Amino acid sequence: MSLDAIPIHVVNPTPGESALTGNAPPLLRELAEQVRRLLETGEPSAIDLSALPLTPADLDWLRDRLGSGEIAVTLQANGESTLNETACPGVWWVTHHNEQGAVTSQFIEVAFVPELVKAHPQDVAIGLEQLELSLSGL
Amino acid sequence: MNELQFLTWVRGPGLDLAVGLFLLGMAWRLFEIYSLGRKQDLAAPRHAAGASGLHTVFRRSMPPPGMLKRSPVSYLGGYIFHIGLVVVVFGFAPHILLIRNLTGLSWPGLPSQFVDLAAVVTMAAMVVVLVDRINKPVKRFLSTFEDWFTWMVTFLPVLTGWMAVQHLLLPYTTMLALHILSVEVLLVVLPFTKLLHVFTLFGSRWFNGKANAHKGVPV
Amino acid sequence: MSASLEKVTQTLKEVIDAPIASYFESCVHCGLCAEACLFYTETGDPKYTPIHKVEPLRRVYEQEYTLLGRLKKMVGLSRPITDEELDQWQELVYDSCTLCGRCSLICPVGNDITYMIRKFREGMAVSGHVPDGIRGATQRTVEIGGPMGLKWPAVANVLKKAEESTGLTIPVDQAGADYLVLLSSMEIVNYPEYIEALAKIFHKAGISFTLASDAFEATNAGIQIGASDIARVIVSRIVDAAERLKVKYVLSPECGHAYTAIRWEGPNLIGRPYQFEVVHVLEFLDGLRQKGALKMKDKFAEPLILHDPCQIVRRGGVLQAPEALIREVAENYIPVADQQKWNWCCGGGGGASAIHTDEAEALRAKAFGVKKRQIEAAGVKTMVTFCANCRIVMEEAIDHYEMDTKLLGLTELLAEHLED
Amino acid sequence: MPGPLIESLARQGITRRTFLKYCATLASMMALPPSAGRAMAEAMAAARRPSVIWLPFQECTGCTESITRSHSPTIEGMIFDMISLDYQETLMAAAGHQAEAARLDAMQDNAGKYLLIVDGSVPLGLDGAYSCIGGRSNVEMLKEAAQGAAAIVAVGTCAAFGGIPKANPNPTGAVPVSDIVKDRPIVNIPGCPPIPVVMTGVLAHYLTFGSLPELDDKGRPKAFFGETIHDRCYRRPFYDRGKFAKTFDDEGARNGWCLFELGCKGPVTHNACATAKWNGGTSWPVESGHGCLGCSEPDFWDAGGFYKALSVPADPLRIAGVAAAAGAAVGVGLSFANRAKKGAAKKAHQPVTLADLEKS
Repeated sequence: MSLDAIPIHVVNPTPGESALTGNAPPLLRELAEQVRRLLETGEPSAIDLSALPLTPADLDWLRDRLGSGEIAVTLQANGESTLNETACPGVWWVTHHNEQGAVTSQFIEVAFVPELVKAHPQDVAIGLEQLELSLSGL
Repeated sequence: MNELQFLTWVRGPGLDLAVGLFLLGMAWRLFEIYSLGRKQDLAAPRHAAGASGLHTVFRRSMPPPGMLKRSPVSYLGGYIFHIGLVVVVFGFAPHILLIRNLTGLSWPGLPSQFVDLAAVVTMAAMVVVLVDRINKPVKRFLSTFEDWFTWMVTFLPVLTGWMAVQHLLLPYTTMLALHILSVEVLLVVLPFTKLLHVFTLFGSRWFNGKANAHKGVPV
Repeated sequence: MSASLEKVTQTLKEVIDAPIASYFESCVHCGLCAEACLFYTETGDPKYTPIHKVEPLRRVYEQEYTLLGRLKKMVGLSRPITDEELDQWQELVYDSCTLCGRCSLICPVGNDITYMIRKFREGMAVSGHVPDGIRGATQRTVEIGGPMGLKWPAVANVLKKAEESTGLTIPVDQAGADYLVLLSSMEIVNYPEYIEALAKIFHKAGISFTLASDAFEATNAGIQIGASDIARVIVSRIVDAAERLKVKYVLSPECGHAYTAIRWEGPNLIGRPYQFEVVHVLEFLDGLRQKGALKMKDKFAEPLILHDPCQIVRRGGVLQAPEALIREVAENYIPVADQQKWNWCCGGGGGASAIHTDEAEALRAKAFGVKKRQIEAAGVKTMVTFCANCRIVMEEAIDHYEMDTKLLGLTELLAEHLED
Repeated sequence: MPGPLIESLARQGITRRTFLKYCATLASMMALPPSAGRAMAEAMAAARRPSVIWLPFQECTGCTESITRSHSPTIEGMIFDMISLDYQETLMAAAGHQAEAARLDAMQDNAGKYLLIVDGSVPLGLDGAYSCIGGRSNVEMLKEAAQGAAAIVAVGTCAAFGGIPKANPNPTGAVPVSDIVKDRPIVNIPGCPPIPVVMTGVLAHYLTFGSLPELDDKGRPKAFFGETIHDRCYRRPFYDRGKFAKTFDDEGARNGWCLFELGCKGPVTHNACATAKWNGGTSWPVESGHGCLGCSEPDFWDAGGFYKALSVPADPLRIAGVAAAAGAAVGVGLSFANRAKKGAAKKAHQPVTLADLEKS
């Protein structure tokens, strides 16, 4: 039996007016500040979208403003994660899903490369070991 | 006692006690007041259109000519806070649920945003009325402890109810419990203070209207 | 408790009834009644707030007839009334209340404060907390026959003069007449034209009337002072005469409280309905007008306003007749803003005009301010009324303010312009 | 002692990125700034495993079930790899004397440093005889274990607030941990059962920062218990519009309207169900059509009935009718007294004469 078979469903109380709360525009301003800081000091930062009172309409509005860039990274780690560059280079839209496909957290990350994309030195070292191991077999 | 126990107490034994004391007080007071009786008017009556006890019960809700201008704060403030109280008390869905539970009567509720606005307007009007009572020589002159006390007892349920809904100052549970408690205090003191006018004003208007209607004067 | 206080509480215990209880319980101290009272509006002194004038009555009610009040009295939360307090309240209950009834029309919870004051006066009267002026008037009414000490020979004299000037006979003690005509002392002394006017109208209409030599006085100081037992003695004279002469109607004169006394309080004082009807002279005249029996030869040309006496209009129910009649006789009638049942008192009703202390007279003059503004706003030089007491109170005030306003009695005005 | 956590995770096929992602989500749920996610990952990856002793008292094992049998067996369970769970009756292989010996050893070896987790309430009736382990009463064991604990985590409503065992009439004299231990920091993680991520969040916080998260006045982590179910409920707009399901199978119920009138305790219940959800984010009670029972609040069992709306009387009015009758009786009594008094005054009436008008 699928979930849809259960005759309980939620009708949006206000179809079509999943209204903008006005919380999104200040975020853009904060982002601009963070991008400026990235350029000046190289310090990355992030905004936790799930911690803010944003409606789906707000998120759509934000996504619309930021647009989409050239790079889209997909990470398969205990559910899918997407790290998409926006039209503004250095600003990344990061969405984590769990194994059931539900969004568990969502961030806008300001960095040259998102933290999660970078390889950790320790992991690189392990990778090198493996590489050397396979070299030695040649 | 934690706040949920507090809430459960005010919803349970507290409410029972308060409603009990209210009913006891009301029965006692109404008998006490209206059993004093009155003499039949032996003068030959004069009849006039619009003159009767019932007419006066309704007519007295409108400001007499010229009075709105003379005492705008009393009338406008009074209207706003009385109507506001009616909206908040009888329009808020949880209140209707309580009334349905106690009496079986029910009607559709108003949107909570509207009730919320009404509560704020009511409180503002009550504050204005209070300031007016402090400022106006006549009102100040007439005021006794009871006047300040009953203002407070009426204001607190609105304030606590609004603060509970708005999640202000205290956790919702505590605020809700305080809200219900303040209403219980209101219920208990109502029969024994000027708040009784909620009921006796109908009697008073009717007596006045009837006595004057006997003379053919619509008052 | 002193003997006099004992009397006060005993009496108040008798008069407190369900309406009074309901009124006190309903009062929310909103103070709007003050705005209805000319003694407050003209002085701005909060002590003249009508509901405050019955404060001792409230305490007696609370202490005698409510359980909580009895407990409060026991533990000292509710003070018993004192003689000094009643002395203090005498001014509030008599000097500064004319029983005009305006507050009773305005109270938002519907309290009939005038009714309460009338009842409170019962207690004040039995304990002697009454102004000398009203006490004197009451004594004269009981002992001599009228508040001004007028005796029948003097009245007969006035009647004779009226007969001479009109050439009509004025019947006295004539059994079987339709109307028993009552007069007020003030009319007899100050406005005998009223009698002439009335005689003319009766003769013209062909309606029989009579005066009673033992009941010519319509006024009743007993109800003003608030002593029902005395009021009963006074009103009984009229009832006895009317029933002895077997008249169909008793005609109440142009006097406010006389109308209230004979029309509304009388049957309740004697404890039974009358065997006759009481008609106010304006009702009588309006009846004639409606039948077409009141024809004017010409009209009074100058602009004028009407003063509605409280006890006849607001408290008496003669609402429509005065305006209908004034429109009949006046070419330039100007309605005022607060008229008919909303009219403002002359300042001297309810016995107040009988109080001649300096303070009371100064207060009355001050209270006249509201009428003065009405006259000035209308820009008229003539004011018509139909209560001899209102008329004399306002004449005094007009003198006091040195205004050039002329006051006329309505009946008299009608008679003057009546078709010959 | 095994090596750093990250290595054992790697051995189980959990990559660093998976762990980072988990920490980012965890930090988000705990309302920590985004940078804390990385700090957590760093700290936990390198953490030494603290000793944890888990004491089960008067409980139903639901809490253990909830936490260990989380829907996704990987990460939530992994957190337990960060700790050295030295005693957990339900999970441990040892039994009997061996188990008790393990507990005592852990307590001795890590005195003052171990974390004590308790689930279940502590019965005090009959000197604690209602619940014993190895012949020793819960209260005795708790006092003993608490002495050497760095902090205590009371898992589940029973341990935190007494829960169902403490419900009226509380036959065993059950009390929460905080009634007995007064001198150790206690974190309450109420819920029947509690949400697994809250448990892991507290552990992660402890491992990362070496301290307990910020708590409210009831000792609950503010990050998870700061708001009510009602505040975060997706059905809240229906409440605001006055649209309520009146029964469990009416149109309103089918349309997912607010369950307030069906007794939902969401407005007075502090928990994270509405945001964290259950079973790997599948659903939660209100989403599946049932009102919140308020299970994470103290004394929720005795809060006036699960199916009674908060604004209706918790109990039927019992004295109202009697009171009205009594009031009427008092009123009638007073009426007679008043009328008698008035009658007497009338009877004693002396006709008022002119002489009375003079002041005596």
